Amino acid sequence: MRQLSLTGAINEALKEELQRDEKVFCIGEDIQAGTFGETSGLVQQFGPDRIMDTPLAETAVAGAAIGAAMCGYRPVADFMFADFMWIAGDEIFMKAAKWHFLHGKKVNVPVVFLAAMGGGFKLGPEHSQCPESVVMHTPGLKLVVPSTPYDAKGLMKTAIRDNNPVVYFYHKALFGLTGDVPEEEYTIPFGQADIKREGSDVTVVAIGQMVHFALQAAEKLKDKASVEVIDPRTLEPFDIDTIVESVKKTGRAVVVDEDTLRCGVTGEIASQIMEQAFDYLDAPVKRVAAANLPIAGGFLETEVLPQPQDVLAAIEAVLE
Amino acid sequence: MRQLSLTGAINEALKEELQRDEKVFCIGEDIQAGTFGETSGLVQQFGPDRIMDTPLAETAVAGAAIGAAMCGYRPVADFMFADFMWIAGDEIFMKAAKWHFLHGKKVNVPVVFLAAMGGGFKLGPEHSQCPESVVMHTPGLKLVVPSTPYDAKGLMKTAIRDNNPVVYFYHKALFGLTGDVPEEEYTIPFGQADIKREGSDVTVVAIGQMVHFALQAAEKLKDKASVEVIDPRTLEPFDIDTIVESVKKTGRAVVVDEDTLRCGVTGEIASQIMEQAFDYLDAPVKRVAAANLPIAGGFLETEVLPQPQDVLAAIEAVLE
Amino acid sequence: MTLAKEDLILLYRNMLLGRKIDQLVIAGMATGKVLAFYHSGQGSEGLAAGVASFLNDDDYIYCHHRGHGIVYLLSKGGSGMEFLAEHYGKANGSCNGFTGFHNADPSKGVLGAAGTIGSVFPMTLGWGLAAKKNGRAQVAVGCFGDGSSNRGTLHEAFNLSALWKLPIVWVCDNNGVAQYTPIKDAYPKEDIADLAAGYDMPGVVVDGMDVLAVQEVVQAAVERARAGDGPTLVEGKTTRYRTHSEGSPDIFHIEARPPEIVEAFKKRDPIESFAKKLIEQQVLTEADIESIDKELEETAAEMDREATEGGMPDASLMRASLYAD
Amino acid sequence: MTLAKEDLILLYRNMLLGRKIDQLVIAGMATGKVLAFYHSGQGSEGLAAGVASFLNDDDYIYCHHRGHGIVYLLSKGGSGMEFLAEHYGKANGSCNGFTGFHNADPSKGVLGAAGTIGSVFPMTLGWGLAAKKNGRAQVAVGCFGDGSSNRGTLHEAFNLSALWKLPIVWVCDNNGVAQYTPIKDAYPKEDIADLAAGYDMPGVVVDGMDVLAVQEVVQAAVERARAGDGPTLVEGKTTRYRTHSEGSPDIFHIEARPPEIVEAFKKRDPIESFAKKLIEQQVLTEADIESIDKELEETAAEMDREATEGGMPDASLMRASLYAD
Ligand SMILES: Cc1ncc(C[n+]2csc(CCOP(=O)(O)OP(=O)(O)O)c2C)c(N)n1
Ligand SMILES: Cc1ncc(C[n+]2csc(CCOP(=O)(O)OP(=O)(O)O)c2C)c(N)n1
Ligand SMILES: [Mg+2]
Ligand SMILES: [Mg+2]
Repeated sequence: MRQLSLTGAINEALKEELQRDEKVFCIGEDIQAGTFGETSGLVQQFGPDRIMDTPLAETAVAGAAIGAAMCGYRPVADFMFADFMWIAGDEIFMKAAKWHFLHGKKVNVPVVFLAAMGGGFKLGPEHSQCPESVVMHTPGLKLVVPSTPYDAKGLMKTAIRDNNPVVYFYHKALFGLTGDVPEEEYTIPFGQADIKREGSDVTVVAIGQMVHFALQAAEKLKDKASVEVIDPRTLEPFDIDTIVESVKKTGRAVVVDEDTLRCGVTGEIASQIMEQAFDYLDAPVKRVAAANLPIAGGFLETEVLPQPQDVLAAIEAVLE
Repeated sequence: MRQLSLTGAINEALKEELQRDEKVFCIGEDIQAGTFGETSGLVQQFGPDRIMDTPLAETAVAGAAIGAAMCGYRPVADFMFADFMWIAGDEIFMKAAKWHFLHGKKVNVPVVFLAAMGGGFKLGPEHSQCPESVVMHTPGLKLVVPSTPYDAKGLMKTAIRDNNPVVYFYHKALFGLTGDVPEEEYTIPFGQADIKREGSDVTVVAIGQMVHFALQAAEKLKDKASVEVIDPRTLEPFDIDTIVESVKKTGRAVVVDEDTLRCGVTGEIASQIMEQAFDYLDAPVKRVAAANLPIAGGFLETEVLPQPQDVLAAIEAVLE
Repeated sequence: MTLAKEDLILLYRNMLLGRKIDQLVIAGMATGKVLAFYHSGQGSEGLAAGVASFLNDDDYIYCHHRGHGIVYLLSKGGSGMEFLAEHYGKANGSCNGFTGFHNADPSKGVLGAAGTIGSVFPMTLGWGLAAKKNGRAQVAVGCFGDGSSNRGTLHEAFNLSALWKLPIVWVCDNNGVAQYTPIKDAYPKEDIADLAAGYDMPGVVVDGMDVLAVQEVVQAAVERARAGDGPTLVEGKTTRYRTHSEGSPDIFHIEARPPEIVEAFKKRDPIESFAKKLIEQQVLTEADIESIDKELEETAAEMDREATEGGMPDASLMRASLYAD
Repeated sequence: MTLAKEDLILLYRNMLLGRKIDQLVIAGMATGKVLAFYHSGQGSEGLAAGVASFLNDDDYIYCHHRGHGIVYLLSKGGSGMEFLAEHYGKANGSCNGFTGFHNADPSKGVLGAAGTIGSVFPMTLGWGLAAKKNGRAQVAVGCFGDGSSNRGTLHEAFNLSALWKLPIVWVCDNNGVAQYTPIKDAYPKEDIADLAAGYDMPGVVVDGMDVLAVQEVVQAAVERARAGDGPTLVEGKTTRYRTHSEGSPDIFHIEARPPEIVEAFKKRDPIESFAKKLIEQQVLTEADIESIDKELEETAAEMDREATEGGMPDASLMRASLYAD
């Protein structure tokens, strides 16, 4: 089948939705060129009014997108680095997230906040975060984190068509990851986890780049144990049922995410597993996540962020 | 013993530290009068240079405090409502939290971010939040949440003397709560949970106002069951040992907090209990927290935030 | 546009009905009927009515929080009854009683407002961007206070609105105080309108107590915006008759706010002075003024009745309101 | 202050050593020796040296990210070796190799900088507040770019610094571009210095390629600040010789950045033009210039050697660096 990179898949989804619906536009800093290629080539086709380069002003970028969304547009606001969403904290977490509820369901905010997340490039604590937990914690925001080009494209199309604010994080280490992407139109519904590998001995719930670490570990362990790898794909809505079903079968679970451990998504998922499958658990749910430190740059980045061997070790530990 | 309100206890701690160390100053909007009384009366004694009223500019308030802290001062930045910390999101969560680490331990940031949190006044989703999880999730920030006037004073003095950024949330419903506060100087070390009520059948971990809901429930249940109520008092550093010890004794646990359930502190605490006391648990750890909704104002606030009967019901449920 | 008789009367009615509703909310605060807090708008009705009375239904407006936007809302064609019902927490409130003080009426271009001061800037920027994209000569009006003007969001939104020549009118209700802070301790200059020059944007100062003066200045700014010539900043000098919010002290920092300030402004009360002018100019007679007063008293009372009789808010609808379908 | 011969030479050396170190980092990017990214400062050495060469050790400075602050750092007395070692990720780096590009030397008033553009405003505000509280006539200098000036944090910090008459010098390195965005698409006016008037703050435009012109203007602003007369905004017009960051395209949006722009500036290269001037004014001879060049080439090479020989960063120290004791 036709192969695309993950960034290319996002780019194609944007292009198709821009074509399909004139209310869709992209806005952000230097997106006409596209810092990571995610928006490259679009301005040539759709012009600068729909692929809008902005000054360096995150509250204005967020506000322009949120406000326009209230008026019937479907903006995709590109924040470059996920870390920068903190700069528009009020706009994203208090305005976009709450506006619909706060105004008695009378005003919709169909905006997508697009940003690259994660480490691997040694860029230090302000260019390497995976702020997933903060988004999942905030009522009113949906959250997409794709792990493959196929998912990236299908989920982006769904995000743009959703009538609510959607945060879409894609991992820097996966920019160039290539995979099958059909030429034909398709979308992927939110709230449906994808079993990336079937197994019977242990359930590994992994997000974004961690899905690939989990699959590598599963492969390494294949003679010793049968590992099931589940990718939630969207953290809100969250498909706990598929996970619980799997845990009832395996009796063991590991949850892997790159965001900081404390009050991260791993604790939430582990708690939900305990609440819904306690009697099936042969061992406590194990969590693998980033250390409780800012993300060091340079050679020490790997000391802070979860590494493939950490995922492998965690799976082996719960299997004991 | 001498009685003080919780707000009065905070006020007295500020006054004593302002007296003790000339490097301490308070800064924020309308703090000379003190929106909640927390800083009232201080300017008369210490003057406007140490009790600084600012324009309505949260990034400047945070920046002025953080920057001055780097130069050897010990500012207490008053954000009025905890919700407003989002407006200085970058400054608090990326600057204050990471600066010391990011600069090779060469620069300290001894600042206290003071803010009132929580519901009960029907003020709606932008004046009622308990943003505890976001703070606890952020490496580099310490987090204090007192439940009594005694704790409020002792923890504030420790917070001001700490050489790191400390977020200090006090609950609106507890402003007027009175309790014993000795005249003599005392401080309360961070990271020491306080067993507010001893019990043997179930462990209830509760934070802020929820401590009082838990104590009420324990009293109601006293003929049926012996309920132990533990107040962590600081969420970072977090005293998991006291909690685990209790759970090993009781075999059952309920975690209660007013912040939103998903990716909240309850999931983190429940996960840590599972990880460290799995074999002692007779039932899954139960969580009580705010619904996954913005906090409604008006009559419906109680439908979103945890109520006393919710805490009671949860304890009864784990006891079954 | 020169104002016809009915236009002048409309301005008068919008101010007067707004004040009557403001008084109802204040009364409701005292009795506990109003559930949250209230920031009375008395003293700036002239600015609000002058700004919003002649906008089109499809023009967007971000109402300033004084009076929780009541005069702006009424002038834009919104419902006073729903405003009251929301404050009473009732199901027939403007936001289904979910909030206690917010307004929303998209059919009148009222897309809502936030509880955090300074959100007016990014939100209005987005509405102005949409207005420009729509190409139907709509305008977006962003109303805020002198204190709000200290928020950094102003700089980003002013810059982009000027850079992109968006059809926006920025309106500052400069009542000289932000909660307990006098403007002299919040901004080093006399006129907030001076900020406009930094963005190549016209900045105009107007007497906010004079509804006609405001209407004229805003009208020009609106026409400029509709013509595609970009944003304007209008600063209206007003005062705040009452305390910051009901029950809060009337102070500058810790001292009493000098009563002379308010007294001086009250002599030029926007409603009374305009009534005088209407009589002088023989637009209305004393008798007309009286009957309008009686009529609007009835209107407000009727709104209050209907709001009070509203049902309790629907918890299941509230739970279903997290997301749009 | 009129500059003595050694002062002039110091300015020259700070620019030249800075450029040599900049070139080392660029070379290190190519070989992978530099671990993160690099934003070359070539083209704005004149502004940086003119701003920072004659500040006192206890004056605070927030270095602009061009050249990751190298010329500011050297001019302030910081270590080029530690700068290089940090970029190589070594334990002897300025931040123990924890970050890959940050600087910190409190003994020289270098308290660090952030990876997010625009943090210069709130941080420098705080340093300026501390400087005023200290009462020792210190100044705080906040350096940023034209793109940074679009951040809302500017408004809040400019306003408070002017309102409180803080001893701050705000320095804008206007190189006409922010990543891929030309300033004409980021700000509607010619001079960013025009923003100052909105805060009753002096705003001065200076040729950023002329280190002496910069030094003079900044000196005056520093004296004003030390005297307690408040902040000044200095805008230096410069250019960016290289791409935004090494390896990124040299574009305005999607078109090539017109080469004429850089070429024109290069004719007035801050280092070469100053060398010429020093020779003309007989401060230095051709021979002096050559020997300084040789000497600094050696200095830079020695720094590179020491940085390269640095040990790997200490993971346990890193884990112990979350909190100060
Ligand atoms: C971001 C934020 N900071 C502080 C507050 C608390 N607050 C509400 S209104 C107000 C004063 C606003 O002053 P101004 O903008 O002049 O409007 P006014 O009330 O004087 O009409 C303050 C400080 C808030 N709601 N939001
Ligand atoms: C808040 C934030 N937004 C965006 C970026 C990405 N970024 C880094 S430098 C830069 C351009 C800055 O332009 P300017 O301030 O003019 O400085 P210059 O690089 O031109 O010297 C951008 C967009 C960032 N680091 N932080
Ligand atoms: Mg005001
Ligand atoms: Mg620039």
